[in-house]
Amino acid sequence: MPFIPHTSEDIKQMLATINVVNIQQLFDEIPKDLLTADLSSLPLGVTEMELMREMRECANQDAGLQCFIGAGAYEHHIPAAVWDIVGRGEFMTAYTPYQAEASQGTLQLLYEYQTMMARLMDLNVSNASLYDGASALAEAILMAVRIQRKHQSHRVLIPRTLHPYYRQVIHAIVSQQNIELIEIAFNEKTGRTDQKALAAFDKQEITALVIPQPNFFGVIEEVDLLTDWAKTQNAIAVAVVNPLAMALLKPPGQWGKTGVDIACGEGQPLGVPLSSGGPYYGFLTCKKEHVRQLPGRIIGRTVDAEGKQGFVLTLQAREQHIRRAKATSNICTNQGLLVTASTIYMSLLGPEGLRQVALASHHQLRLLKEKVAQLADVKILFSSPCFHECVLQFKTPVKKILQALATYRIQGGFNLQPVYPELGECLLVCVTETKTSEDLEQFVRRLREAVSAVREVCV
Amino acid sequence: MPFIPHTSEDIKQMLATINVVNIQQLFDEIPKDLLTADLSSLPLGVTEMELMREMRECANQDAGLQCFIGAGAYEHHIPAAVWDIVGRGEFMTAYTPYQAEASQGTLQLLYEYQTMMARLMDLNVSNASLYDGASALAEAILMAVRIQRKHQSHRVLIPRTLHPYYRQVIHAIVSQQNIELIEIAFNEKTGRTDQKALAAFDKQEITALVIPQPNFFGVIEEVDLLTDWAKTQNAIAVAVVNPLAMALLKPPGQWGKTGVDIACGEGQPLGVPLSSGGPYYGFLTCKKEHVRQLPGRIIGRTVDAEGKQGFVLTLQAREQHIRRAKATSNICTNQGLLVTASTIYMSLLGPEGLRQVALASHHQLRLLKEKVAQLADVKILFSSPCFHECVLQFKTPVKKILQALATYRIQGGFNLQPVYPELGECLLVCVTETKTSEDLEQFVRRLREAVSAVREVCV
Amino acid sequence: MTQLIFELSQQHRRAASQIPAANYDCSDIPAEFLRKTLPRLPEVSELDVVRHFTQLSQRNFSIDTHFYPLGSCTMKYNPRGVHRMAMLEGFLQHHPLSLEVHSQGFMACAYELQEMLKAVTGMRAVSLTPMAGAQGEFAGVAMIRAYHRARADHARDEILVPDAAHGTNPASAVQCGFKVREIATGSDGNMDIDALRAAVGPHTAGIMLTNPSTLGVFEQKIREMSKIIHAAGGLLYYDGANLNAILGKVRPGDMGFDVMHINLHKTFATPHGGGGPGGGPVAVGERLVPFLPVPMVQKTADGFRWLTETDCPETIGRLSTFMGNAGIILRAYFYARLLGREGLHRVAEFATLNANYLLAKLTAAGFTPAYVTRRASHEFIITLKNEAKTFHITALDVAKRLLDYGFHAPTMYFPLLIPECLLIEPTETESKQTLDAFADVLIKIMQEAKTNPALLQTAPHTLPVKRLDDVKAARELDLVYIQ
Amino acid sequence: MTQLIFELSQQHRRAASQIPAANYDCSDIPAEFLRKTLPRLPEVSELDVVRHFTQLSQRNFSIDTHFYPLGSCTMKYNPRGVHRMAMLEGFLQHHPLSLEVHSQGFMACAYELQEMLKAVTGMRAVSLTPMAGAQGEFAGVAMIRAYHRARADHARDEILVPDAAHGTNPASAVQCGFKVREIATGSDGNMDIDALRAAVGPHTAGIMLTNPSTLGVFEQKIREMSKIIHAAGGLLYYDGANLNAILGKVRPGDMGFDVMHINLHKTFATPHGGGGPGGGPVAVGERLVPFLPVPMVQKTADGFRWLTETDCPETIGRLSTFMGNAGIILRAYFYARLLGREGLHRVAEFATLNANYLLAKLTAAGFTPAYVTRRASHEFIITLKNEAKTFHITALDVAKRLLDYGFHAPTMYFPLLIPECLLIEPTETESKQTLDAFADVLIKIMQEAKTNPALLQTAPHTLPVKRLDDVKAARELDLVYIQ
Ligand SMILES: Cc1ncc(COP(=O)(O)O)c(C=O)c1O
Ligand SMILES: Cc1ncc(COP(=O)(O)O)c(C=O)c1O
Repeated sequence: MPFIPHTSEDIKQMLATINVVNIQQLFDEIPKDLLTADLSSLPLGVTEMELMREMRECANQDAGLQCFIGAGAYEHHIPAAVWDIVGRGEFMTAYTPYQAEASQGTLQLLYEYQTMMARLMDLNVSNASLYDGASALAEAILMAVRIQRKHQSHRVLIPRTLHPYYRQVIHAIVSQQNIELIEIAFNEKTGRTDQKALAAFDKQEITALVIPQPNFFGVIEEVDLLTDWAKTQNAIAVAVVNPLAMALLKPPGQWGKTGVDIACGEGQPLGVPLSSGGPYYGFLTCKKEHVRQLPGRIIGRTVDAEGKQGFVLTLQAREQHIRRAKATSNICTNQGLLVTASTIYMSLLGPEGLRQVALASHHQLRLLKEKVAQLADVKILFSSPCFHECVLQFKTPVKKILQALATYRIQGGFNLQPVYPELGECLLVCVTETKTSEDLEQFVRRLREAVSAVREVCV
Repeated sequence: MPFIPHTSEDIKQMLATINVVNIQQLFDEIPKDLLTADLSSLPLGVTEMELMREMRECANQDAGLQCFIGAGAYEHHIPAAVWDIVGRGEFMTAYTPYQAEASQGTLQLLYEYQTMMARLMDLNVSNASLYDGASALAEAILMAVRIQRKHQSHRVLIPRTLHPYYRQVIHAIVSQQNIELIEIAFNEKTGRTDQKALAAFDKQEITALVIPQPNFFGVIEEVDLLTDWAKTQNAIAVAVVNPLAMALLKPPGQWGKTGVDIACGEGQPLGVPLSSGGPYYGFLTCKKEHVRQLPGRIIGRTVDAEGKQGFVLTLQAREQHIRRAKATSNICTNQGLLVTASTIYMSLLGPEGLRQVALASHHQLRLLKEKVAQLADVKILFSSPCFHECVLQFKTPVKKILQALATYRIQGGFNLQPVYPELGECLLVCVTETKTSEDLEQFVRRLREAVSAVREVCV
Repeated sequence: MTQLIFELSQQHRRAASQIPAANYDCSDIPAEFLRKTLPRLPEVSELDVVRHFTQLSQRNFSIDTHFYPLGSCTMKYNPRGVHRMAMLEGFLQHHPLSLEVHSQGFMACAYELQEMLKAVTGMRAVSLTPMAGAQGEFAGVAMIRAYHRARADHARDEILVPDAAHGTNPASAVQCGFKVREIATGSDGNMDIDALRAAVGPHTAGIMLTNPSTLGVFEQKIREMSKIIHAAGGLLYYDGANLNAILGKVRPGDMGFDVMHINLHKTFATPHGGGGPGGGPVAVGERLVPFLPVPMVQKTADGFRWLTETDCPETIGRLSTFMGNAGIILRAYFYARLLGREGLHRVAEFATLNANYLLAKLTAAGFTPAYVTRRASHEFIITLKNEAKTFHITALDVAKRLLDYGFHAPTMYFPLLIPECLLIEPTETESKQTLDAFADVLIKIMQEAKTNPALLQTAPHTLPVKRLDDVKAARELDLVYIQ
Repeated sequence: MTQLIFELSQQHRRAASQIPAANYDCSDIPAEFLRKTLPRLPEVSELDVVRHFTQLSQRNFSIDTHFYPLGSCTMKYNPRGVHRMAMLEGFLQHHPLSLEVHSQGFMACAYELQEMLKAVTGMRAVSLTPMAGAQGEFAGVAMIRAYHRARADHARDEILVPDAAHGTNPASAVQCGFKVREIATGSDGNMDIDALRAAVGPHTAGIMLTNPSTLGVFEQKIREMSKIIHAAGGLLYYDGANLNAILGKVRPGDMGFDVMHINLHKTFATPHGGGGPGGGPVAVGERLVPFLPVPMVQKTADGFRWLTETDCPETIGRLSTFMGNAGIILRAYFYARLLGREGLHRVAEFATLNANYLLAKLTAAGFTPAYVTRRASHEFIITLKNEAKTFHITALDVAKRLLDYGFHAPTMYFPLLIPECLLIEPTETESKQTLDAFADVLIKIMQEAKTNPALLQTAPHTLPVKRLDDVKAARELDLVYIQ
């Protein structure tokens, strides 16, 4: 019996102790007509050896590709030490640290994480994780709504340069609560949020303005202007950033004259593998004055009975298991193990390492842009500086180009056509520090071939 | 500076403390004309990311093959738990447990290993590992020589059915010490050690007889007869066995009327990956009366100052670091981590699991033999029962057949031609529990194709 | 040893093997957008990092090191092989936005898990995207809301929950815009049916239940309750946290539930990671199928494809950027495959055997079960209210003292309605010998309570820290390290 | 917690996921060859195994958890990335007898390591097969023997070793059939040259040395010694255990050595695994090239090929079944690549800096260095003979007390000629801050020796066990568990 240790002798003795004749009798309080489960449609159990082999073959189907897709999930080198330590049973197989004295390892690590993330964002406090970047933004908006609870109605401005899936997620989550999400257009030249579109809301009651950096197109937004606009409106400024980029770009705590109120985003770039989209984690940081509206678990440093430093879950009165219906969020299980990975990753890379990874990614993207600029029938869409992604525009269907690249085992990027039809046939391409100059050359060579192959078919 | 933590501030302070002006000064006792090293021919350092990518590509060259080679190194399924635990820093990055109180983990594990190995062999004691199977056999022979120190000269009988590389290794090691190794022929029908060849030594002074089980051809030797013959000669009976096979076959402690004196072999089948041939480990077990001649480290159970159970390295007076020139062996660093793997492997598999793995391997080999028996131009060479390897004889060069199989990414077996030219064109094939019936069918189909392809070329 | 990583930091120290070395240019980015000073992350060596975090890890209890009978959390063995499979390169390096042709491996696994979850729940369809139980609850309640709206039934603004419910239930309902009404529990641990009847009406959107309940007993009148709710026009939500108790025996769909979540990190043995990640797939009956969150995986003649908003126009939408905790989905699938149809129902059987055995032993030793007349499900509650009064100790004291003996404490003070309670869930993967040792220690601790209560009141004594000051932590907030 | 795995065993318990399930037949094997009863291995569950061995691991000091200044052992950081690379499937599942076309990946790495080792040693050729230092010594001395024999110089039956030499040196010489003569050390830590002159002769096959010596100082007259030995017709063996001290600075080949081994598990950072595995490649000068052990890797225009007995008819032969500890060879190669030419010589520089810094600190604090006038190499010796007399403590007591403070003890009582000595080797991967903390603790322990020597004499106090009884262990042998 896989994972069940009972011998028949054990079972005999246990049944005798309980004073029943068989295990079935233990279910005698359940109405008979409910004992109807039927698993006969499921496969028989297999051994680890058999399944490992099957899954090796299964996984191999999707392996061995060069990846130029970004769009919210980024391939970076993860030092071996990170997951070697994360995978240690003591981290991996512990529950939430409810018994603080028996969980000082996890708790201290989370305290260290909170400190690192607050410093990276240049804000005062951080929680211990939310589900992912998109849901963290939804929680940030709900948080802004709670901070602005005196507002008559809740209108939140969302730039169209925000990741389209983030927009879908926040819609699914916050629209249950009578919050209006208003889309802000972007400038078609720069790919940045249009200041003029914002001006339409001057002097109106706005609960919050969401500010992505870099935005979905990889473009660097004018975050100072946006933040200052929000602050003059008394709107909460909510930054949603790539945390790795913050080693290079100005952090949210320094945007505009005052810095933002809340910064959140996807933690995946910091040591978390792509893994088909998850588990990742959402981070959420804010100014000190908002800490009691911060959702999710928070770790605090305290002392033990002898005055020795120790760590506990704190401010639990915000949480569902104490406050129930009045909690700041329903979140319980979070993404602790991924935060463990990020904490180790950030420690290994350090300030300079993180900056170098960001710089290398940026630099390699520039190299790619230079090479692509020489291709016929491919246009680099926006004029603004980018972090490590950019938009390429084609004259033929992106879908076909991607299929052509796939034959060379290259994943060419994310097809923007379905989500931004107004841009025509566009591709979002990402380059990180994992790509060498030869990789880029190979990519551009294949892209040229793909473009001309598709052109021939389409003409 | 990879793996060197010193900041320039640290270096400054340290030099000041030592009272030197620079690091170079610390080498001032070395004659200048010796400071000649020149590393300019070596490549520049690379980052983990760069090297990981290069090595991934390097390793991939040799990956993705179906392996039917055995010949002393066997592919078995290793449960994931084994190396997850072996790889824990506390096991992997500890030194030899010289400070017992700070090494109870390793020491207790080794004591458990000794117990398991002694039980598997049905002998009384075990050491804590030697380098590998072949060198363990050399040590076993030297041990026999020490036990028989009253003998005039030392003659050791070595069956030709012993692994040819083992024969080479023991020759390289023990021949330095005036020990004569005498080869014993095998019966060409059965593939077993020829009792008649042994009879030639009846009543002579023989130091030891080596008895392989199964032998290099995969054939099950008549170990009872061989052991009894050795005992009547007053020769030390040295078993060299596949430890996994001992879950199915009679263990050395039960061979003949008295059991053998010494049993040794290659530990690799018990949870150690193929890894291009190493690191593996040699095991060595013996009867109680020979314990003081046992080379290598031995762990003993004792008590601490409060009477609590604990473990230490014991009988160190046998070892080189105490006894120096008079030690039982020069071995110091052994193969501790591999024994760690085996201990976990044996614990996970348990008595029945180990037996099932052995049985499955045997059973799948039988299946293969049945299928091969139907092929034209392929003969199953020996009539005796085999464990999980057997010899196939061809009419065309094995070398060519292996090359043909390689085009299907099949590693067909070990070519016996160079080491047993007397057998003609022979191939040693191995099947373990990792091979499914479909694998076998595929192998036989490809073998048929290979045989006929080679025949056409050769005809 | 308890130094913070920041205290190890030395200016300019670094792990050079991890840092791209070249001199990169970012002159194309105007200075106003750039960070002026480096973020104050720790500056340490690779050895510092490995040593620090390895040492930290050792300051944790975990399944891999300790018995962990944390009620409601199903802390069972997390098979190592499952973890290894999820770490296979083809899964680990797979981008979520890869073309479908480059995603067939992952999608096959996800699809098969969908099918398996349908079979064990008795539901019509499954979406795997919710990232934990609470998000599954949110998705479920959002579907209930969408259902009523689709029928233009706008008056239904109330969700019922038992008073014993887990805090996520009311919190999720509120996050979906509902009011919450609590229903009392009867003295036998079943819900008070009269209270339920009194509560339902045209404002009832639905009820959230778990069965067996958080009280560790099977809600026997579940069919009747389902009739009452359905008759009132409401729907039934099943909180799958306790699915381990009935896996392969009873199907929520057959009990009358319309929607549920499954905690993969409980029933399906994915490791809890010191707080997460988990997985909270939702399963629904016929009526709610159109509203399931996207994406889901569909099987076609040409392979697997994603179902998105375009295919499911009535979906409540997308709950995560991509498709939820994909790696957890893989792990749950592998676990289910290892167990297979003959293994899955044994989970419930042996989890129940273990709970009832431990309950019987403790009862025989004089402990007070919360519900004397009832069978335990996969977990059970003992109340220490008598001991608390007599010896001036609390359930918390007992919990802390257990840590000294190398056992993780059971869940304390939940559900709230049982005073001084411990909710004990041994799970099926623990042996009789471990349960015996645990019972022996609990009995010994009661002995200590009698002879030396201070030993409990000041516990733990053998851990890296003594009892921690929660009050100070909340009053004098210290949430980030200030140098 | 200290239960043996056998004590956890319950008849018929098993880890079912690991056991092939089918009913297999072995009726073709006559019963006389079959095992009659199952071997009495532990019968435990997968969780039992994971928990037991995880707990055991926590009862160890290691580099990943503790500073480990074990002299002569070079306990430096073992990079995790190196381990990960060696575990790549193409390396891990590669059969040693694969065809050469299926072995090019591994062979490329082995070949390049051969080349790198040639460069750092200043030797002409390298064989990677010896599986540890001691086997390297055996191979080296066997080559010396083969060399003399090839010249029909049969009188040479003696190998010289310094009295400070590691025990493996004399043991290896004996295993090669030589007699061993010890040469005394002078008061400055250099070998007594007159004693050496007196000892050499036509019976001298060679000498085994390490430089810097096991006394932690550089043998300054090495050129002169080499002349003496060579003039007498003998050869010089270099024990590479201390190569870390001179890596990239001094080459043994240039000092006059004819043959040497390299401890990959020391200088090249492969993890020591609680006792092994290691790697002991041998490098030789011109004269010994024909005798190198096989197999080696050769580079040809068509790729890499194995050199075996056929190619090297004078080889001393094969020392391991296949090609030695291949996985360790890979790890050493990866490590060398990460460091590169600019990193390898820094190893010696910073190992030397650390040793001299710690020596300076300890000397300033009143400790007695074994050789006051000498620079430390990568390690150094302090002698506690004064403290031992004054406070009635021993080097052992100090070592055990260090464990209480979370530091692994230095090597004790080696070399034998220095009384009450500690041989301290910090390695280059430890930081100044760690060395400072270690020095502070040693100073504190000396304070304790003054005020409360019992604290040392009965140490350790904070580990899972108190001081263990070695005498009982050796007298009342308990080497396997008897139920
Ligand atoms: C009864 C019950 N319901 C719901 C939940 C919430 O699940 P999750 O933590 O996965 O969000 C839990 C988990 O603690 C629970 O025990
Ligand atoms: C000076 C010296 N020589 C030789 C050896 C033997 O090396 P190994 O343990 O690798 O056999 C050692 C190792 O302890 C040593 O320190």
